[in-house]
Amino acid sequence: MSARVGIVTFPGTLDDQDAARAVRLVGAEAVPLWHADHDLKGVDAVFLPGGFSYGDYLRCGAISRFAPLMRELVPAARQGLPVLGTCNGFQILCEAHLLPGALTRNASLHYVCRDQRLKVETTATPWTNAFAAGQEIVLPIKHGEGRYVASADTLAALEANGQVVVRYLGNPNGSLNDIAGIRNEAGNVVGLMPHPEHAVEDLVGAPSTDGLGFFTSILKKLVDA
Amino acid sequence: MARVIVDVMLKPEILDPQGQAIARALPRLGFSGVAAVRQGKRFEVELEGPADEAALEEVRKMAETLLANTVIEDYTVRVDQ
Amino acid sequence: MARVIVDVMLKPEILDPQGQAIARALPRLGFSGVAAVRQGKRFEVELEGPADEAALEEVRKMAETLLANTVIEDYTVRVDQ
Amino acid sequence: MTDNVERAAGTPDEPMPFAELGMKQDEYDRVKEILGRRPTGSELAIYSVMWSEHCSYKSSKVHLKQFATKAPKSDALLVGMGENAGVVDIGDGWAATFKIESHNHPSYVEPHQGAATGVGGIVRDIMSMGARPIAVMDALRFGGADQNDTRRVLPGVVEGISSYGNCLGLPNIGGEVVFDPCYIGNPLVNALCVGLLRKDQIKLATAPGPGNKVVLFGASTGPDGIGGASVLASATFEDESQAKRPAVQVGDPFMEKLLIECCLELYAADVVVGIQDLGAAGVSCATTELAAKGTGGMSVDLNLVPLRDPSLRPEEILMSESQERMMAVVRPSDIPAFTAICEKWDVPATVIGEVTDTGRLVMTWDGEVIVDIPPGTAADDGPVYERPLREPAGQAALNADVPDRLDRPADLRATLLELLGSPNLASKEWVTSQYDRYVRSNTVLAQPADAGMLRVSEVMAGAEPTTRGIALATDGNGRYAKLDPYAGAQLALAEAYRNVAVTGARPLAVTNCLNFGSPEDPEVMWQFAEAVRGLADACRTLGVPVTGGNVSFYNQTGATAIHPTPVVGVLGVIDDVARRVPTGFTTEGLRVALLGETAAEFGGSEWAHVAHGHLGGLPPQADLEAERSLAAVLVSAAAEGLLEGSHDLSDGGLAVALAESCLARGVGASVSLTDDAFTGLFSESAARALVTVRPEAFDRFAKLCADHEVPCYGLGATGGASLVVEGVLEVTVAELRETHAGTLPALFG
Ligand SMILES: Nc1ncnc2c1ncn2[C@@H]1O[C@H](COP(=O)(O)OP(=O)(O)O)[C@@H](O)[C@H]1O
Ligand SMILES: [Mg+2]
Repeated sequence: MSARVGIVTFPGTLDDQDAARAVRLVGAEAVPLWHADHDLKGVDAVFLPGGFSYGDYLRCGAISRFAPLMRELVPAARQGLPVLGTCNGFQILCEAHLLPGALTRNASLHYVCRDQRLKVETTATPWTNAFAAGQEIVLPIKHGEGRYVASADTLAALEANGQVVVRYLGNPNGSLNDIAGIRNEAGNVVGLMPHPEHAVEDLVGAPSTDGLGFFTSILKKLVDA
Repeated sequence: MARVIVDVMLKPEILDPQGQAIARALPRLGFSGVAAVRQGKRFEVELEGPADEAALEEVRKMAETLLANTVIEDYTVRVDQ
Repeated sequence: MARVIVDVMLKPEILDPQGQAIARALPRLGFSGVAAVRQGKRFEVELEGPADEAALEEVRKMAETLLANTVIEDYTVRVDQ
Repeated sequence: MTDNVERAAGTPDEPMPFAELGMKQDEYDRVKEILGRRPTGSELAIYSVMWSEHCSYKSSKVHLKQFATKAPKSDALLVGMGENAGVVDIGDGWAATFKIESHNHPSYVEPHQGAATGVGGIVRDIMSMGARPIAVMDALRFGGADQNDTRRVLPGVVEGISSYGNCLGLPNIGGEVVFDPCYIGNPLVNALCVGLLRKDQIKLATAPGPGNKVVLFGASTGPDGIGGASVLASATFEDESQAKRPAVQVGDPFMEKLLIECCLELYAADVVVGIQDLGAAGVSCATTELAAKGTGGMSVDLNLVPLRDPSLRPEEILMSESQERMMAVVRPSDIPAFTAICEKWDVPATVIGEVTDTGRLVMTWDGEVIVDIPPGTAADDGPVYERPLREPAGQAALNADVPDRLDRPADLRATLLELLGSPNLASKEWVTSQYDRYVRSNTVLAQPADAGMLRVSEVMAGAEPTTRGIALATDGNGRYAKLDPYAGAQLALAEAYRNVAVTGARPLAVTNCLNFGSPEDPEVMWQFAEAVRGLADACRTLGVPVTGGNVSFYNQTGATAIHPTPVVGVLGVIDDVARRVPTGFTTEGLRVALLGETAAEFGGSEWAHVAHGHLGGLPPQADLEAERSLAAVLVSAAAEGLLEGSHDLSDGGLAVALAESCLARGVGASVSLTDDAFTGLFSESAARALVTVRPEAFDRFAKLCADHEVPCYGLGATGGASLVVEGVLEVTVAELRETHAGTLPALFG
């Protein structure tokens, strides 16, 4: 069976082509999904790429979460469809309440683009099963609003349930508990600020190919299923 | 035509780095006597009709679902005189 | 301790892309009856002392030089009750 | 009441505010002669903006001609100067289009918005050629790093470029940040954009085919940047009082991103006959230029222009510089398809007129004819000035004040650290980390590489992936140009050309942004003429044609002009990006070699500037034949896979190049110098590069150098945790890094 990964384009999405290339690199099929359609096209998983949907105006992800496609995606995700949101995709997942907490202005008040050391905290998600628990990886980050915040209760629950998926080694934005990515309770929905799709080829993008693991993970999950 | 103001501020327990940066800069710029600054958003919503209760209810819903992220922000809605 | 509110809005003749994007999105989100939206900033300035005329004058100066970019923005200063 | 053609014909003596709009009496008389009557207010609006320095190049034209008359033969050139941007053939059916443009004054007035809209403007130029914009660069000049206004201007400029470019999804792959007190009050913000397209899909700004529709699409028109136009609207014809008209334009990067995707889909659907972006002079420029290059006529109903502010008068609509707008010429049968694509992307589109064969541009307002002109007279036949030139009074004395009298340092280690930590040579990461360099996943090289490099791949749906790449660098040294504008312009080109070559890419074509003071000052005009002559001569020698560019005059405060600052961008091509050469020392155990000759050249040098605040003498010699040979060696060696790393020598000389090479990957090196160590380390002789070669490949490499008559000096080897210059200095890489990295954060937070 060929794994079909849907890649969503909102107005202002930037990393959709990059994500599609990464999906194809591991041998899966990339299926473009358009924000204004009410159709998930029967995909096996969905990737919400980064960018500046609706210009990031108002708040990152605030307007996108009302897209017609999201009306299909939210219930599907609640029923177990694997979903990965990176950067703006993560922000949209939080705004849509598929993930707890929120992403706010970097503590430095500057946009930051850099190669970031990270620790994979859990492999118990469809997007991280190809990593080793505790594995150190390098992925690019590039965002102005990536500081993860949540109430003390939510944070405690995230930690207690093992819902922190990746943590920063050297906090670039003031995120609470150095959180770079989280999952929902069920584990199928993952959001992270770093960009795995920019770290999949030797020659271009970040000086690592550690991002491939996210894509081989979902392929493995879908093919094994 | 009426105008409704929606003020959105970070909840008190959420760190506000922009407000802090301003507060830190003030003494350097020669301003004293400020204990703290918080920065939020202000929306001016021009209604097509009057600001009656029904319209205000719409704006409140808009604030609750769109203009504010109630996970981290509080909002107030009021008619501009 | 007193609190002074500084509202900063883009001058009316200046393009407000954020407000426009919100206004354009509203009908799609099921909100009707809104003619226009403008987005600005709201600052809550906590004073160490009372909000007397001297303090307000300081805040006005602060608004003029730091909180607002008077090339493109207008501001108002008022005491919060 | 609005002034119209009939009224103008009947009131020939009515005074018009041409002077307030920056027009000279004789220019105004020419307008009257062309029209055979006085112009209407709207016509005056059009002529005044189209004949402004900015749009007509009236002071620079006579000089810029040399870029064409002296242009080297190049098979690569597909579209030359005169269009929105030049286009070059980069092989495999692909073409690249690139251009650099200034947004200096707006960035001084409102740094964030000024710089942001500078990026927006140059991106639309690239879009209008039919290309997908794929990257941006920014060449910046600020006042002294510790000067107060720099603290206002720099963070705003960087934030503006960052917010706009990042939001468009365009990687920022390079640029410059230079500080000099001469730019206080006149910062330079030069933005470059590069785009890719298939060779057979070039679009041009032309309006052919009578009956074809003229479509305005993108943002609505507001009172942006029309401070001047209110003179017209209020002073003469309007009794109702005018709202305030801002001189500042605010950008909407989200709208621009939608425009990019919308345009590309319009091109793919083949529903665009001609297209033009709206930049300075907005609708005036787009309509006159499209009409002049097409069948020659156009009729426009200005009431149809969608307005953000309904109080705008026709004169103001014509002059508005609202951003994120484009104008297309579309066959009537394609209008439904065109509109559908615009709707998909939420981009408002409105038919405002039609192409005609009357030879006249006719505009109406409320049913009355308010413009009726031959469009070419506004677009192409503007005034041309041969402005007087005079060598600056102090030039000879400046050149005589050679740096020989300056005390040479005893402690070269301290000098190296002083230079490396000085604002001009310190790490620019505080700036570049605010720019997305990864988006689109085709970035092969970006900061801190000598040139940015992009893979040409998956740019458009259905296009085959390639291994091909393009490289780009911008350079310009105002101090050199001040000492000798002819040589300074050549050195700017030479450095950008060299920066492209050290990555292994073959330099192909040139764009330039000429930043000068007032053309009405004969001494500035002399600098300008010399710089253009130097650049044109150098382009011919190096075999790289100028494809386009921009002139920015009036960068001065009172009578004091900035240093003449020609900024030159060079684009190169590499057949296989896997052969690209990284910057600096990549690993231990490599041979380190210096290519090129070193002489004691300190005029305008970074050392003289930092250590003595001195500017005098002559800049380094621009030996273009040597540059050409050096590039040939670098490109051949890269293609053969002989180079492990490379870095060009420029500001700060060999010492700084060695330090930066160590910093690239944290690999040290040990080298020795034979002659005078101070000269060897800090002279800024041009046509030099530092390379690393595997020991077993060194003979082959040395032979290649000999074949091209490029001097090659083995200096030592990479390795260790320090930079060691035998018997002269030793610094750990950690200390180098601390010195290099700390300066900008300490200044700007
Ligand atoms: N304003 C800028 N925007 C983007 N990149 C920049 C900017 N300024 C400097 N850089 C990048 O930082 C690196 C170092 O800059 P610089 O020291 O000026 O290089 P060089 O000495 O080779 O000209 C280069 O890769 C350059 O492209
Ligand atoms: Mg260089």
